[in-house]
Amino acid sequence: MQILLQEPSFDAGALLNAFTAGAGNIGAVVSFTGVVRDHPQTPLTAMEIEHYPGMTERALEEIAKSAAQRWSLGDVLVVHRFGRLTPGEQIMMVAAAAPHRRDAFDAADFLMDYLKSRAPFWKREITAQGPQWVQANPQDEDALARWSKD
Amino acid sequence: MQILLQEPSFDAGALLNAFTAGAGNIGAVVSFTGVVRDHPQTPLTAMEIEHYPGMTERALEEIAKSAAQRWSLGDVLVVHRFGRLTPGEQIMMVAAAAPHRRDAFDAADFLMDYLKSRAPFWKREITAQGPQWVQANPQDEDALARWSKD
Amino acid sequence: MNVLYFAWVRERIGLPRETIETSAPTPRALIEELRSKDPRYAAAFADLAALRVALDQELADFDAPLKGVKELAFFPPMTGG
Amino acid sequence: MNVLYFAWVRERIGLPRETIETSAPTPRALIEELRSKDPRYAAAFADLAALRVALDQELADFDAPLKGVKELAFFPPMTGG
Repeated sequence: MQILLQEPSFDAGALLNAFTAGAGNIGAVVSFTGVVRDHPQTPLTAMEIEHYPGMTERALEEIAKSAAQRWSLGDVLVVHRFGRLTPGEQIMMVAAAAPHRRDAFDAADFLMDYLKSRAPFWKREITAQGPQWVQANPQDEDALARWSKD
Repeated sequence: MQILLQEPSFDAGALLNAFTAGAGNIGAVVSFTGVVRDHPQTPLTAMEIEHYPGMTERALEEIAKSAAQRWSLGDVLVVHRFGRLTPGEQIMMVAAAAPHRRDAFDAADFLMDYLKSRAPFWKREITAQGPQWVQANPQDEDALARWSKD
Repeated sequence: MNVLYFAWVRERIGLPRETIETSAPTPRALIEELRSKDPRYAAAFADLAALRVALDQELADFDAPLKGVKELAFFPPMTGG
Repeated sequence: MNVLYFAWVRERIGLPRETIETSAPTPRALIEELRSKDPRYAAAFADLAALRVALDQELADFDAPLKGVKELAFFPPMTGG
């Protein structure tokens, strides 16, 4: 299990290769990378990510552990940045390695759903119109319900 | 849309980075990498992948196009090897880039399901007990049904 | 008790953290106490549905007991990923 | 017509490809013709449920018309990915 919480950028490809090489005798690796998307209308100057030092690390570890308990996985990777990012920069990444492909897909999907709504990060978008906190999407909360008792 | 059909190994990390950089204004990239898994009981000497030159390229393109028609995607990548591979080697990779994460996940999942059962590859496992053709898994055929009319 | 604020809760209150002496039994009671103390708190805590609370770095309910808690944090729904 | 064989179909027939002159209207009819010709074909085509057919590099039905087809391939269910 690897958790990285950091301000600097990361190299998703290098992390994916190291993760795959280190995951043991597995058949499938699924990765998700989140990228700062520009706005079509009001161009985004920056995306600022605030977090809760201490709680963030605990939340990321708990989320990764839950995935590892729920599916048969070779390894789990969670990377999340904070600070000021510009459009096109990579915000975060998760990866799940498993003997079987369904487990790798579901675990990565689960990690993303939990990161969205249960890890203490708050995004603020900076445009020419000033800063604006990103509002939580009710669909993200609904997405979590998929993982309870099925 | 990028399709690679090749005998030599590929660098999944380098492909992921180039794919993400080239996908335009997207927010999410999901990748899947398939790895030759060793057997716990009878160790695998090699995995041989036979394919149907000509039809394979067409099938890979059709599968990638179907995904691009079905979801709002920035780009699609499909990489598949043939020939003789050893345990731990990477067989294939797909990636989907999209503005939104659900589309990227679903497209990658769809690409995998179609590659499993609709691209003309046949795997043969070589162990101390001799060569053995891998049998198609009925679950793989069932998985395809998920994508029809929903 | 150390009380931390994040995102727009921090901005409305104008502080990232403070030490509060309170005998409030729950986060809900503490919110009532603070609301009556200063309009900045009233503004930050206007809509409880838009607020989350963590006790000692674990998400908690507004009616969870504060007894023994060293660190409390108020913040909006999280937007990670 | 060029007829191609893959995987264990190729092994049982002992050839990767051959040119066949036939007036069979469908793959199913061609299979019957070949089965009666040689036990190697009978072995390869014993179980149609374990067989797939492609006409001009597109998956097809055993009852699809062969008229105009230049390349036909028989193979087991695919195991890609």
